[in-house]
Amino acid sequence: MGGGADGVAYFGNLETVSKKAVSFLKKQGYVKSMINWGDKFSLWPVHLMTSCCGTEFAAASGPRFDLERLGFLPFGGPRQTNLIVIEGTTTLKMARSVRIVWEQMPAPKWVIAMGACAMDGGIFYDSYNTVPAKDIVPIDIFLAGCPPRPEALARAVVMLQESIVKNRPPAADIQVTAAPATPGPKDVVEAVSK
Amino acid sequence: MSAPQDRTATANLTYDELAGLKADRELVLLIGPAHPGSGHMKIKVWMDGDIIQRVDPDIGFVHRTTEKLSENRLYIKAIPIVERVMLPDTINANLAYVIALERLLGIEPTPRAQYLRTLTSEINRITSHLYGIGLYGIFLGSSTVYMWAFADREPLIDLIEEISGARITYSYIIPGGVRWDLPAGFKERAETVLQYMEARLKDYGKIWVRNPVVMDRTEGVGVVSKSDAIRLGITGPNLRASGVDYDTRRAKPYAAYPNLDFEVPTFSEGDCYARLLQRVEEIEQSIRIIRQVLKDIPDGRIISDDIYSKMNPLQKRMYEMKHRVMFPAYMASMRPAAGRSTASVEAGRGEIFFYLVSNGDKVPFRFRWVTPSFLNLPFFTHVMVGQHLADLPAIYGSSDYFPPEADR
Amino acid sequence: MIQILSLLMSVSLVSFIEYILPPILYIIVFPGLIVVLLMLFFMIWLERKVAAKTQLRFGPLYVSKRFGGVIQTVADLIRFSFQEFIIPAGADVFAYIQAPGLLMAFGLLPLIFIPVGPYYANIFPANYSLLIVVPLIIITPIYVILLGWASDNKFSFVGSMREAFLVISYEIPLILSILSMILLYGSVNAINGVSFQIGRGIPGIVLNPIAAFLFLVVMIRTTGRFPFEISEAESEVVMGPYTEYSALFFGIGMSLPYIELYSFSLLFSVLFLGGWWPIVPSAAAASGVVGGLLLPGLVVFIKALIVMAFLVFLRAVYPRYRIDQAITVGWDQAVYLGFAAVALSMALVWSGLV
Amino acid sequence: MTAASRVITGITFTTDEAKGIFEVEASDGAHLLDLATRLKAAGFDHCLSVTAEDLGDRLAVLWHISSYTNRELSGMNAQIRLVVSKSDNVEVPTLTGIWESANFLERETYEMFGVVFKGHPDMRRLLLPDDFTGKWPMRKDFPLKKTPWRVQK
Repeated sequence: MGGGADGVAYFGNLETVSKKAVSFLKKQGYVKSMINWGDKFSLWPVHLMTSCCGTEFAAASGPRFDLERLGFLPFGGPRQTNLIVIEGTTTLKMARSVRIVWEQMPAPKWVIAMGACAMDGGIFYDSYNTVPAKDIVPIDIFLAGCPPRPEALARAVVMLQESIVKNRPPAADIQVTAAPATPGPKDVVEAVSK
Repeated sequence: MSAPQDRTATANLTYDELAGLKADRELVLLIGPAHPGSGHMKIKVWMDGDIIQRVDPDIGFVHRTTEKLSENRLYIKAIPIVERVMLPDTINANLAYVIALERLLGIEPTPRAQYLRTLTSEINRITSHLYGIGLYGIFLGSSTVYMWAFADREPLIDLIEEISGARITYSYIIPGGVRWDLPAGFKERAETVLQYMEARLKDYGKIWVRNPVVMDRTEGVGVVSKSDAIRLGITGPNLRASGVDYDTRRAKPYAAYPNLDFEVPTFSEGDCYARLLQRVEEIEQSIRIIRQVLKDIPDGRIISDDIYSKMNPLQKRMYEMKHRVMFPAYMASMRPAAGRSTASVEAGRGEIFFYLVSNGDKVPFRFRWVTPSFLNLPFFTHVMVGQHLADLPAIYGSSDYFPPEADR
Repeated sequence: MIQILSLLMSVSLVSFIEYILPPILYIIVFPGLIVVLLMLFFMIWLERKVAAKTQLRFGPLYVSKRFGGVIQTVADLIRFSFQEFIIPAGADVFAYIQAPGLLMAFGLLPLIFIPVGPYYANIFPANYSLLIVVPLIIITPIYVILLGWASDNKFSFVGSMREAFLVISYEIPLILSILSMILLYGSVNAINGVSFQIGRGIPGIVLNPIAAFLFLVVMIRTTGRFPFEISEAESEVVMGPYTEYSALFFGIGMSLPYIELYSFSLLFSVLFLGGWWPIVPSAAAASGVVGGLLLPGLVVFIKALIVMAFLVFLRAVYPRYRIDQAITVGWDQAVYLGFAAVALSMALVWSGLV
Repeated sequence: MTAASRVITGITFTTDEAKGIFEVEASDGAHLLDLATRLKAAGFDHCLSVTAEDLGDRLAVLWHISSYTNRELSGMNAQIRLVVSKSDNVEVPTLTGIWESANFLERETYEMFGVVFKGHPDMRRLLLPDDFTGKWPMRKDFPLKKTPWRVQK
């Protein structure tokens, strides 16, 4: 039967029909604002702990900060979620997982880069095993702090909600270049000499 | 099970060949790193039916090369790095590094600083154990315990925030002493929090520790015998839950522990339930230690004379006014004499080991540290084998394994 | 068709409306689709809110602050409705698409055969209602297994297998529990069962507490409440059979347990909680739509809501069992309890106490 | 520095108690295995750390051991040191046969320093990705510079 190749189900081309219907609906103004309202209060982050800011992420969903008030419900599988919170450093190994999870998620999807490490490396800036998060997935909100307090994460979620209501689309996908993934001494020397 | 090609591939086989196919029974699961029960790691599990045959933990997803980074930075700058690796347990990482550094420098902290170190270390131990208990709740499916544990961490975090000024990453301990003295009225507030904590432990007993489902899930699961625990080098509460009476606070005394009266609880069963009880008992002991520290804490400076004499007049005045140590310039330019030192500290999850080598330069020549979670890796390769798939999170959670700490 | 035409000719328009309206009311409005949808929204919100209150926090709130975030599920539904629908490359497309729909259909079907008022006998053949409801309740897990098979995902597969094992092991207790009530009431017609309870003035839960307890356990198991939330155990098999489903199809999959919960709770209140007692419509009122269907139905619905609220509260108290422990309970203790329930019913009937 | 010596079951340790150093030097692989066997018999029952030091043209491989059961020894972080000449793949005998807890620690030392432990049951990379092209990041000749890295999709 095969899945994505032709996408033909038994009652016409399901994919095109549904896409047309959805795009028609999305053009209607009131429908658009309703979708935005739904997205705003239904930001479910996927369970992907990239690094140590995960402890503060956990505290943020704990009782004192309780981000579920905002409809923010950490959830297990990537297929049902629409938000990645990159918690801190992304290493070479983790970068691939982040990219795969991002691609597994259904559109529209958003990304919050939490912590200094996710922004530009933080105190691990010159490590041989880290990748800046902005080179892996498109990022909507950068959140400073090392680690950011849970209140700061709440603020980032509210900022994201505001940008959704203002009808801003999610950040566009970035070009992931096929540069050497893991430079050794030779690559480093070349990069430095340039 | 899956694609049609698979079925056509096996269509030509005889019944015997089909029966002999191990793939019929064997299933390889890749759990993680985006799996709710894995944390920051990938666990490759070979299963025969529901029984785990072999586990290969693929760690390093949070390997942030702290050893290499620390060997290229000033001595004092390694403190934030080691803290960020052990985020639920920062004071103990900080303390272990500073003890190794003090041994290199030949500095002895003041008695009051020793007591303050013990105090913050024990508060941090409670928060670390609560973190472990809470995540164990998630692993077994009880979100209530997770929420309660994270709620009850907060008053303790507030206490330590009151001393050090930060929520998680304190950088409180520096060579020669600590950075802040106790604020006014701290003892009364600490006593309130301790009483609250004791009352809450009873609630945990009702909903979690003596919950019949929890007992069914954990008793007799993931048993580590005493000899196995020693052979595999398991450390911390997991070791003591297997009946080994070893605690770094006793065996390799540091800070104010030689002056304090506390017990090292041990359990002989070595199963998941014993490891859960072990953490609860250790919280009780930590409460006892904190009470003693607050009662017995001696007066005096919080920074040793070596460092105090190197402060400039402004910093000295600030210290006299606010009992707060501003970083003396000496800290940035420390050049310990050539030599080596080791240090061991009992963190929430077990023994942190530090090995520092100085060649007289301003950066460490060799910076080596081993974290307790890394030593607890045999839980995956040895303890889970022969258990059900559903026991994997039960054993994982009971070992309180924290991947960023193991990967360093 | 001919029947309807002849009917049209033989009766006046008013009596035709009286004839056609109650079934539509029954299927579309109550206890059918509209109420199911409202109940679904309310129940999912209640589950999150009750758990949050137990856990010292607020739960969903800011979506409608004045009403405690009660429309949180609506926001989730809107988001799910307009999300991208992904079909995995390895999936069996036909099965992948049809399984959630069939699941929904078979999840809703038992509702038709659960009487919520004496008027029900006028609309549907009620004489064998219990005999029809039981297989319909048992059939849905087959489509859960289809979900997992079609997804081409190992976690889905493991989750489906778990569901299959659990369903098989809890069928006998369910049948024994209902059988003991059938023996007691002397009828496979649920309306007669309610009349029996109202006539004696004793609800079924007092007459045969073993069967009631057993039914409750099977209900918790079938609807995947804690501590039997095993086939969707998050820390073990991600979302179980629903792992690969996104967008609205996931919404259908996840709402199914609540629909099952609803039909089970209605059945529980009919069989064990005295049905529409204390409202006992007179013979004249029982033949009308309002007195015979709506008012008694409201009572049954409220009783069912209380049962559902109790079951969703279990999430806040219990962790989950391991699969082999749950299966052992199903094949071992639960079956013995089932025989005990049947024996109790037989003893009650033979001794003539009721 | 106040270095002294201490003798445990016929093995002389170079000792600096104030710094927590108890060191014994092995001359070659055979001597290392002999030492380790005797130390295990003396009561050192687990391995705390395996690591190496880059001494320029040589590598010093270190095993830190301690004891859980023996009260006298449990206060020490003893270390066995074996100095070998540096090359791309240095070969030393494994001590996993004696202390099973050295398993993961030796794997880490392999990927960080390029020390191949002969006889180790599972000599693979542990922390770094399988396709990491750089050689032995913890050696001193591995530079630490910020480079514009990308991840391959």
